[in-house]
Amino acid sequence: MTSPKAYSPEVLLNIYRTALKIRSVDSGVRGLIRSGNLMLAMHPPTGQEIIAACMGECLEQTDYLVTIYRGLHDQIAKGMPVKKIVAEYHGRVTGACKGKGGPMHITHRESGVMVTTGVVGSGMPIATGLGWASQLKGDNRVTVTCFGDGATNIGAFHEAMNLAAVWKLPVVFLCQNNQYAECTTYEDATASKTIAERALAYGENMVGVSVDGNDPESMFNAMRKAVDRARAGKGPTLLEAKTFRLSGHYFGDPSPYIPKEQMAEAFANDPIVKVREQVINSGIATADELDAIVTQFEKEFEEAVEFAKNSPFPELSEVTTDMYGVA
Amino acid sequence: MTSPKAYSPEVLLNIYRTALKIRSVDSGVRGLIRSGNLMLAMHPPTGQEIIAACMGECLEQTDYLVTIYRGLHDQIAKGMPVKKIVAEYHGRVTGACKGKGGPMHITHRESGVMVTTGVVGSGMPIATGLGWASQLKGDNRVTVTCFGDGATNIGAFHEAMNLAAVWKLPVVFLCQNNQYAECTTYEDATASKTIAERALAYGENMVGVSVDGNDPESMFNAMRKAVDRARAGKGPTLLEAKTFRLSGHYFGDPSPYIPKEQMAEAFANDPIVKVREQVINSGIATADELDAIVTQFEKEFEEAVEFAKNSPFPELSEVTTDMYGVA
Amino acid sequence: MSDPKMITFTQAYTQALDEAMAADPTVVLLGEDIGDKEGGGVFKVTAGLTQKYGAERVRTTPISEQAIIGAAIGASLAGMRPVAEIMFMNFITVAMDQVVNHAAKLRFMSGGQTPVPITIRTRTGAGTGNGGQHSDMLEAWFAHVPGMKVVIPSSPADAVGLLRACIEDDDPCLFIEDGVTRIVKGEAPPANHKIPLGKAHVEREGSDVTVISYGRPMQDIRKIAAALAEEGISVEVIDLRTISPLDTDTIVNSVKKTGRAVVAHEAVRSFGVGAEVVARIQEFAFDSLKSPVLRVASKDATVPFARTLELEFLYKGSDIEAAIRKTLEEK
Amino acid sequence: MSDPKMITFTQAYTQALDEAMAADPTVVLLGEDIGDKEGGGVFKVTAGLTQKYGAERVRTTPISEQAIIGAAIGASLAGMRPVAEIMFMNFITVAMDQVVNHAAKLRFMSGGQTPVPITIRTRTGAGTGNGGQHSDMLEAWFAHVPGMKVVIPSSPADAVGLLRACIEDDDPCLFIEDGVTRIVKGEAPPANHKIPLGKAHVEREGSDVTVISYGRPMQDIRKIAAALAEEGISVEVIDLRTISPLDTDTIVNSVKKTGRAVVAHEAVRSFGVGAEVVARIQEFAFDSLKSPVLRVASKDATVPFARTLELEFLYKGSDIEAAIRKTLEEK
Ligand SMILES: Cc1ncc(C[n+]2csc(CCOP(=O)(O)OP(=O)(O)O)c2C)c(N)n1
Ligand SMILES: Cc1ncc(C[n+]2csc(CCOP(=O)(O)OP(=O)(O)O)c2C)c(N)n1
Ligand SMILES: [Mg+2]
Ligand SMILES: [Mg+2]
Repeated sequence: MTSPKAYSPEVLLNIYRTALKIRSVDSGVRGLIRSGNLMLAMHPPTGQEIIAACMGECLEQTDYLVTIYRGLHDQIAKGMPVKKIVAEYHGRVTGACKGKGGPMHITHRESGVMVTTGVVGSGMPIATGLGWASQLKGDNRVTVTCFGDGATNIGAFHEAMNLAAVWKLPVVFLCQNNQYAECTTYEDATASKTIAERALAYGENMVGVSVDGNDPESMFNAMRKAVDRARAGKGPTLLEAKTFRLSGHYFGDPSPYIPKEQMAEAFANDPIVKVREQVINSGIATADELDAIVTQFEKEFEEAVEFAKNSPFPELSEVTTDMYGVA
Repeated sequence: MTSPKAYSPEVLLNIYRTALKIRSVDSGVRGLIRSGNLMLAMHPPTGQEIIAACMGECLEQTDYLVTIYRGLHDQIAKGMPVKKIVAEYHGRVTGACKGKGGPMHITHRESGVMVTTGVVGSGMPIATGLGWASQLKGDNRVTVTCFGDGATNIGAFHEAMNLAAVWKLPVVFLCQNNQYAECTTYEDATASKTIAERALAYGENMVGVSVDGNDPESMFNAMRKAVDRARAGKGPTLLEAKTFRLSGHYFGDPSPYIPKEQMAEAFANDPIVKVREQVINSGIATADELDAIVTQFEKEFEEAVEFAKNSPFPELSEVTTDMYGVA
Repeated sequence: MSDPKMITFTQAYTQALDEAMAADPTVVLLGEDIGDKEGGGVFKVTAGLTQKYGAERVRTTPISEQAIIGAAIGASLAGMRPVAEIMFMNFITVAMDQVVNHAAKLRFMSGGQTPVPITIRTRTGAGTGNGGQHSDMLEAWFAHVPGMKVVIPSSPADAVGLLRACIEDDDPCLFIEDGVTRIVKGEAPPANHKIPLGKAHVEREGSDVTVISYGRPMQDIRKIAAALAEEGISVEVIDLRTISPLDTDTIVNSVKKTGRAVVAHEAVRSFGVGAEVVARIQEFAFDSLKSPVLRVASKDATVPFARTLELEFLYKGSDIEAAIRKTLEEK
Repeated sequence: MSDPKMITFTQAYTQALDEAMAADPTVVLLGEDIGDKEGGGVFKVTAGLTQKYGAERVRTTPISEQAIIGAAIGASLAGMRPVAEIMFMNFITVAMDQVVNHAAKLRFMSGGQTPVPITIRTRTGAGTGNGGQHSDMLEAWFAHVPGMKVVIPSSPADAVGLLRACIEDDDPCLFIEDGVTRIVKGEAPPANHKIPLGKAHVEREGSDVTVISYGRPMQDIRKIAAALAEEGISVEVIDLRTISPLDTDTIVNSVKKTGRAVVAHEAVRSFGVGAEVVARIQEFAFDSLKSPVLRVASKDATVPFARTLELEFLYKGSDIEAAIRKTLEEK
């Protein structure tokens, strides 16, 4: 166990550093698309960085992550090398999946990034299986499965939650409630007031918690508790992290369905700006130090892009490898 | 509206009469199978008659029912002619579905029996659609969808409940909790303490209620309330009716997985016996009158069997009718 | 005469829905993000319809594909004609039970009491860099389910006519839209254009070889047939339009005439629609066949992400041309 | 020598699971009602295994097919070899997303990092009066999904060997059991019997006509071939064993020799496995074919309930014999 137990200024700085890293890659990729240097269907995690950073801070490298198409932040927070992601986005053989998966299907075993799915809700049943394996082996690993608010309306969510509760699996269900499912508001699709209260349908083994996901302290503490609970064999948690998607559903989506004021307010509360103040106020780092970190991440991103661009495309024969192949 | 508003001895007698009818058909069919006169995969509703009878008592003919393989009681309570069911069981052209559906797939439009499904959970989404149509047309109909305790663990349940709540549909979700899903106990498969509390995951539009389904008064009152609520456009109800399956999962299942004492206790509480006392005590009917009713139903069943046996089998060409057909 | 009006596939779908809703008040739409409040659908097919027909008839749903198809079925049993949108075809996998065990079977199992007049619109196709979970062509599955009708248009005008026919049909219809060519244009059809289901369309008559296809490859085939005509090779081109029920007669009669055939589709080769077409041709036109019927299809693989691989995966127009030439080589 | 031991199909499945669990501690089972507490599964295949290997390795699940397959996938990513039971094949429709979009694709999409060594056992077949929602043969769907292996045994001994091979295989395997013949007996195989996947089995050599099939119809075909041999008709019989990947070579080489072929399966005819077999034969053995390859299959319909209709729906042994004779008539 190397992840920190209690919240502290050091933890805050770690979280913020990870959030900055995520933002730099996110902005960088969006920049590449905008400038026509990369063709990509991308679902930006903009505004959801603190959640992922807190998650990463509470996990071990050996823990498992199952995430979704909007997963860049989760993957980085779980420790994936940026260049593996960027090269994958470029469809190069040096990418995490040799260019075969793409942004919606990132896997990186070494970092514990086991599945990224493009199908809403489908990661959750798979996460129960990873948790089941840990329970069988007694290997003390925790599985986190990330998904959105909209995903809690699909059947797979329900089946996975029930199974995890009945089998008391070491799984954290991390719902990143960004208030929209594509273009549909939370209220128009989701009958419950909060996501956390959906835990009530799964008895005592399942705990439901709702926090401000953009606040590092609340988010870290809730995540810490959920992870500890899972690791101690006490059962799963449904952790609702409230946030906002500071972007369209996909990059390029003009989001006409989001009221202008709501968007403006959300931008005014951009966690990257807000938490910067917290970090500086805590005295753990100065503005200059933070700027230096940003510069460093920007440089790393540029290097990752160079790495990707200089990497070869996969051999065409890769189309029929990594499967049994039907000749 | 012709169904009675308030519980009364007359209502009790109606309920009991329907329950007796169900039991007589149920016993009759089991007798035919036992004696080798009918080959059938049958899922007896034995012990669950009062629930269905109360449901029937609260519905209009024009209301819709969606039920499951264990649906004989529901179909009779909804008003299906017994001979249509018995002829279908015999695979005759005079059966409800011309012998093409069979016991797990009974439809009878005139009685509002819209779907009987053999797939666990699948009736619920269809019921939301029937409810949606009623809402669109303003035709004041209510849809009841029946299912078991085990069915509340499948994804379709969750999706249908959420949709019904968000759209405030006139649907009653009637869970007949007989404590077993095939051979698996409630506790081994279902994380929540009660089924009714699962309603908590669907906000204010959805109400959850749990009652003793074998007690006519509680069951009638709960059903009445749920149906009235739906008809008034106030939204769906998840109504859990607690009961016990006085039979194996299918006829012929020796149920080694049910503890002997549990089975013995359940038989001691057979609602057909218990409610008989209630009826007699209420003064609405004498023992002799009830016996006469039973005799009458037994006769009707025999007539239905005769009708079925004297009916022709469907033409072989029926294999490719009632579908577009691919010649 | 002025140039005919040109419309995109997307406009064609919208036109069909619009006309159907105008003509029949029982036509209702449901699906994720389809309402005007949500911007009229991710692909904008339903944009403007809420304004025209009201939010009651254009219902945005939660992300609940089982409930979407189930609700469509239920509403159809009560006399509506719902058109359900499944955003990408790969997501219909979560609703297969409703489609296969219920929509396709309820009419049969009820002995004819309850037809299920629903239309399921969905979208798919490789070539947009979406990778393995957003690109599959799964029409062969549904064609293997008796009771389902499966329809794929190859031009905007056909899209209008076939979608209208699906909506009016009493059987459950799966209507598959191509994601790659959605802004390709074609001539607009007249108002209330309807094309009968179950009939293949001989688009071009020819005498040397029959090419049978549907959907996106038709756009390649039209060009190839025209180019080969210049060389004196006469290609008969058949657009299936309806995959199931399959119009055996039109196919077989053509091959009896030409003696040679190529079947092309985007779906992966093995166990695809092409196999069924070949099987029927060889059974019913055996004596006329001068060379083996060839299939052109995408490779038996998961759709890869990298552009280079995605192109390598996909069937190619040049494969179709090569197959045509190959059938002509023998004898 | 004493008579060989005879076992039923059901006993064969149990034997394979038992041997696999004994040989490899990562083999775990999950499914509805499968534990001894629940009586060892509705079909008793897993009876006794809890007692032998513990309730940790034999897990009864809620009725949650998506979670069952998802949990199997997840556990397999973490190094287990789960065997999931889907009680009836029609219920796999609710889990198609997990099977198709995930199990079949994760190895490919991860660039080889995460194979999914799961086995899905399921049971189906018409003939038991269960009607439309418990009887479908859907193997063609899965064969059309690159990445999936699809296996159907035709004897208890093959059942043991093929199921063992599925469990040891690194790809997701769908293993389909026939519900009608589950108590039919055959010779027991020796301990630890394994049969390689992807290879068809020439069960009987012959020179006049090749009959290709798998699963239940093989039991008809064996008798028919023996009876025809008495008449001097020499039938070569191929049992596919693995439907996908399909062993083209064995099929094609046989038909090159015999010049005639019949393909038989229980699934409905159109867009079924038979079509693919025909398509490959006519492509690769065209010049050898003396008559059209004929297909025998069940009718394109929902499986009806009434016994009379169910029999009318089903393929028949006599259809197979008639098809064989018909292929021999021509030329
Ligand atoms: C089963 C399924 N249905 C529909 C989609 C299309 N889709 C992709 S993302 C999305 C919205 C998901 O919303 P949410 O769960 O809140 O996650 P977010 O995108 O907001 O992070 C939808 C409907 C899908 N990928 N899978
Ligand atoms: C999707 C699906 N999975 C499994 C089955 C097999 N099966 C039939 S009935 C049943 C148990 C259902 O239990 P419950 O919902 O409690 O209803 P009950 O039979 O007790 O009335 C199961 C697992 C099925 N029919 N459908
Ligand atoms: Mg969201
Ligand atoms: Mg039950």
